[in-house]
Amino acid sequence: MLDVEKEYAKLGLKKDEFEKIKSFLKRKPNYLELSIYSVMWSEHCSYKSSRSLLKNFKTTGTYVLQGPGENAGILDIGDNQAIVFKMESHNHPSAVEPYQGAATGIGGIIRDIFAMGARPICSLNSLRFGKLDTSQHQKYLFEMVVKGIGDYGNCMGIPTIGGEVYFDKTYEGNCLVNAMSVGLAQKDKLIKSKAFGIGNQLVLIGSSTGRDGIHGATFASDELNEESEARRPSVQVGDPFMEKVVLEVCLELLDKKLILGLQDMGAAGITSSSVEMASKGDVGLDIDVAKVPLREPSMVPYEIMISESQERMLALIEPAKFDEIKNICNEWNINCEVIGTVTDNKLYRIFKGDELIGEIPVKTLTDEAPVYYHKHEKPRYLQNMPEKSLHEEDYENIERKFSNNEIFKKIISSPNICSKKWVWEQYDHMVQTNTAVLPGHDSSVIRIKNTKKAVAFSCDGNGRYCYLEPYNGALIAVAETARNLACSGALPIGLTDCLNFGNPEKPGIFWQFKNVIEGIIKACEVFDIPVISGNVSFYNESFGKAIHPTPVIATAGLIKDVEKITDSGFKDDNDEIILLGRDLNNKSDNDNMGGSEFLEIFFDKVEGKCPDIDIEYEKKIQKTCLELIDRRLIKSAHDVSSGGLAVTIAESCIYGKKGAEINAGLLENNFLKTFYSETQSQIVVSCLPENFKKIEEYCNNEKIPLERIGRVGGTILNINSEINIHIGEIINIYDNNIEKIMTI
Amino acid sequence: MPFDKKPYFGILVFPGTNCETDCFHVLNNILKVRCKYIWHKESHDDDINAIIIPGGFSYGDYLRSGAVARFSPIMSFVREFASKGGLVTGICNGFQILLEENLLPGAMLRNNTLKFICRYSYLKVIDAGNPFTSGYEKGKIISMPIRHNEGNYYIDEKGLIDLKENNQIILKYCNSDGITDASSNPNGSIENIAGICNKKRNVFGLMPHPEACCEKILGSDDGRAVFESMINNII
Amino acid sequence: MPVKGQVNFIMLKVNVYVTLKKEILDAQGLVIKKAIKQIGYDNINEVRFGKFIQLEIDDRDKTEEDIKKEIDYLGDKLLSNPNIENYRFEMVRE
Amino acid sequence: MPVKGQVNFIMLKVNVYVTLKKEILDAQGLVIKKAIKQIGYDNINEVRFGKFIQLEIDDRDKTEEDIKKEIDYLGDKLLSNPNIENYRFEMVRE
Ligand SMILES: Nc1ncnc2c1ncn2[C@@H]1O[C@H](COP(=O)(O)OP(=O)(O)O)[C@@H](O)[C@H]1O
Ligand SMILES: [Mg+2]
Repeated sequence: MLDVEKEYAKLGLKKDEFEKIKSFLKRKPNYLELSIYSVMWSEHCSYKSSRSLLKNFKTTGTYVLQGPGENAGILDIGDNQAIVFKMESHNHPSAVEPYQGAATGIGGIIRDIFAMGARPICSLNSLRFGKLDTSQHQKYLFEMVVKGIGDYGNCMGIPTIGGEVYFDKTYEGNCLVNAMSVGLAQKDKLIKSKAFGIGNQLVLIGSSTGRDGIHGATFASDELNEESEARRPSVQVGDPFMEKVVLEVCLELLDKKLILGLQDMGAAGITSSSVEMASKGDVGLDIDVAKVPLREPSMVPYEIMISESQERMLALIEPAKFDEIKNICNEWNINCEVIGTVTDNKLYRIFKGDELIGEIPVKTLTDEAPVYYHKHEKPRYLQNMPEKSLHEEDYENIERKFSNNEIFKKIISSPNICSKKWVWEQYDHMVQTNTAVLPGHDSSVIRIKNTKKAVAFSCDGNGRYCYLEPYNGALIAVAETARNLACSGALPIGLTDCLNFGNPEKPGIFWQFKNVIEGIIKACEVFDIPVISGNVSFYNESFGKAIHPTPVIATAGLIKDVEKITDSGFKDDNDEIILLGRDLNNKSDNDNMGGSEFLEIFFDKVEGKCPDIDIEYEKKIQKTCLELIDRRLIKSAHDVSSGGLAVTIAESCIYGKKGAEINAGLLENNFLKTFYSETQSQIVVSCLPENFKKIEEYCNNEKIPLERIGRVGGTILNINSEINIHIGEIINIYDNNIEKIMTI
Repeated sequence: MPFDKKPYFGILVFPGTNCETDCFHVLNNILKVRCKYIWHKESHDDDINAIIIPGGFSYGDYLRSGAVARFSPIMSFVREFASKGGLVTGICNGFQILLEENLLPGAMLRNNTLKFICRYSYLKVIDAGNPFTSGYEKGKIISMPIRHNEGNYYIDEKGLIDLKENNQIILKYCNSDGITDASSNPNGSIENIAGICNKKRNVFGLMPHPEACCEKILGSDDGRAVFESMINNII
Repeated sequence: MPVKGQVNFIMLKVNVYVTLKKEILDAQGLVIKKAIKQIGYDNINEVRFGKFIQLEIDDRDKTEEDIKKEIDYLGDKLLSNPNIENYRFEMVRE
Repeated sequence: MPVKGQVNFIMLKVNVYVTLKKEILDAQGLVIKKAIKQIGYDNINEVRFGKFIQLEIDDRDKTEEDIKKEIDYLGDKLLSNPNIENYRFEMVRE
């Protein structure tokens, strides 16, 4: 017998947590019970460090059918239809085993979606690695993560339509893999995970249970170090074919109204899925481990209970329906076993056949789990942070060293700026035949068949900005996703987030976290975008060093008329190019180099202040863009983000395969600042020349600055006669640079 | 009904198939013809008069793409249906299944890039004298999405000569100018082959996804003519 | 160790090796070869990538001949594609 | 046949077998097993799917020990994924 007094710390429990368990049980737990507490109280499952702050999010609104709390959030998009989505991290597993870690991350988030009764219609992913040129290992991680995401989603027949990838030193020891999935459901067929009805049964559907992923939830709640390597047995492997079958079976069961509740099995396996179901329904549950189909017969109860074997679902059923359910599962050749029964005693009881082997009050695992409000304090690195990242002589130095063409090419060839084509070409982004805007544009757009509607998605999160100013960085993350949506003609209606941070027990980290949360709250309030789901990933540190705080925001938008979908490519020669939202003659608008790509590329530093953002003003810009699209006055729209204005213009050229003649009137000689500052709230649009007057009128009314900066046409991108490059050369650099780096 | 021949398509579904609804959508919603799904465990179907084997990952493509699906009961019906002259089109994984089943000659290898490829590719219509591409002009350059891991078509020398002599090569990968060379070959496929038919010209396999490009909103409707050709040629 | 005749009660293991035919370009093998050279082992001449399938068979009611026929059938129809691959197998009893 | 010591001028073949660790789900093996049962051979108990990599090495300037070390290095770093797979190898001279 294992001595629990000696074991609790190994399972990640603290001394006072162990004491708390004893007081709940009024006795010492046995090892099985201890294991159950340890996974349920892990940061990953209990959100013990973040719960107190997350509850301040705005979670309701016009479109919200379900906010945080279920497997995924739900938004009403009209016509009795709803979209269901959530984003989740799989950072630690991916750092250790990139292919399987990423694959099972996708698998997990997809299960969350169909657990709500929705058919998954697309996925997105947000990835962070160290710089590609520093080591083969970063390339290996990048390559395998992308392959893992692709192989899983492709096999499932769910298009991966968008996302983002950043490379920065800060992620060298701790890459980030955040995956999001979106489902479409009939509003009246949505289902929840609550267990109810004394005597109803829990049925385990899908893969058999093996020793994989034992203590995965605990693993995800710890820092990475040498020991992580040794804990490799936690690795789980994905079986996308099985998941595809499980998906079809579950949707069929729902369609035939054979199940009352559905819950996926993710971290902490049977334990967390069944405990959550019981807790939500405020009922008790009897689980029989002897009924669980095993891969290895020698597995012991605690292993069965916390195994994280993939591709399993738990359904709540009426006993009378079991035979029909079993038949459907047989038709698809998958397991289907009753493993639990709903009881009225509010106890979570584990049996092995007739033998009672564990008994825990349900609520002590969930509602009464520990909550921490950690100490927070402005981190030391911010105390001496210079206000200004660059001085006049720095710009002069760069200009002396490089021509403007060279500077431009360096910027657009940066893996953070250039096309992520190498990534998305490995993802099936067209299956289901709804992808109305292919990857590469500001947002990814999925049309809804048999309606005039489309939904759009964009995800973003700038770790450098959040490192410099967590609050502003978070405002910008939300603002940028909403701005991307506006550029596509979509009204933002809800968001999900994945908050990636270091160890929250360190006051500096918790301060970052707190500020980011406050930023998100503020932005959501101003933009009127509710948070409907999300995920927190702490302990993203390697060897004691935390990543930049990286909140990833993914926002959904609604497009009422597919005819109005807009993308970022220039369309026709002679179209007018207009810059909305920025006064090029305003000095402060032009000095936003802090945390910029320019600063990183030419000075190799992350310094200064992150760009200012006036969020009320930002909202006006976005509204203007949407209005101009709605009135069909503009043909393309593309916002300014990483890399600055020059990159935005170039991308519109690239996507339209058009040249452009840009002549922006500048007050003084500040070409670099004007074109590479990452000033917020700017959108570059193009229009028929005869529409300019109407646009100008609208913008004047709204007090939005606008400036005609050039015309579409030719085969050259010419910017103020300083940059002058053939569009073919630009496309070649932009499109192929990642592939080039990856094949060295 | 725009067609007096009353076509009725059967769309096969194996575990892991994932383009069946895409095909259904095109046939039913866009081209307004009747169609239905046929589960792989069925042994036959007497209603239908054309068969589509859609794309996806039947059985996960875990051993070899298409290798396991061929043992499903429905496949003996497909063989019989084809032997009687019925029209059968296999798209992507469907093409791979037809190869494994030997209803079409040759085999599929991993893409020589060793990567899944998803993007639009130009295709040249090499032959229009068959029931599947009669709606295109011979030599026309069209654009369709390709989305596969294993589209590197292989056939031995003798088989290739046969294919050519019988005009069985129907589609080839090319560039926007119609050049079919190594640089316009996405996956290493022999002679840039993207689609072939059998000698009797009633079984067609192609790697590109015509069902994914039948509406302008998806970027192209170049794929429609494949289905329209079938509809017009159903006997 | 190869088995002779009919043996009861013990599981028979069959190892099946599936390899691409010689004349077929082995893209996976090539990539591995390149990677090996990159590591610095330049004495590598060729790499061929194949599949290794281990079957565990209950041969209680079958003769060795039966089993061999079964495996040959599987090898031809399922485990390999004769247009591009060869297979061979061996029976082992551990 | 295993080689002993240093042998010149003949190519050395090394067969590397990569298999999934016992505790790891073998999704491919499961699908093959189901397919075999579907074909009608129900005496199959288990199928494990692995990789079979053949290397051809010029061992002129190396001892057997050198080669073994090299293969072990490759097995760990390149040919198998130690998170989920094991490998073993044998040297043959045909
Ligand atoms: N990991 C990825 N998977 C799929 N698409 C991606 C990925 N990373 C980036 N993309 C796509 O590349 C385009 C540019 O991404 P990004 O530079 O982050 O856009 P933006 O600056 O507008 O936020 C977007 O269309 C995005 O969806
Ligand atoms: Mg953008």
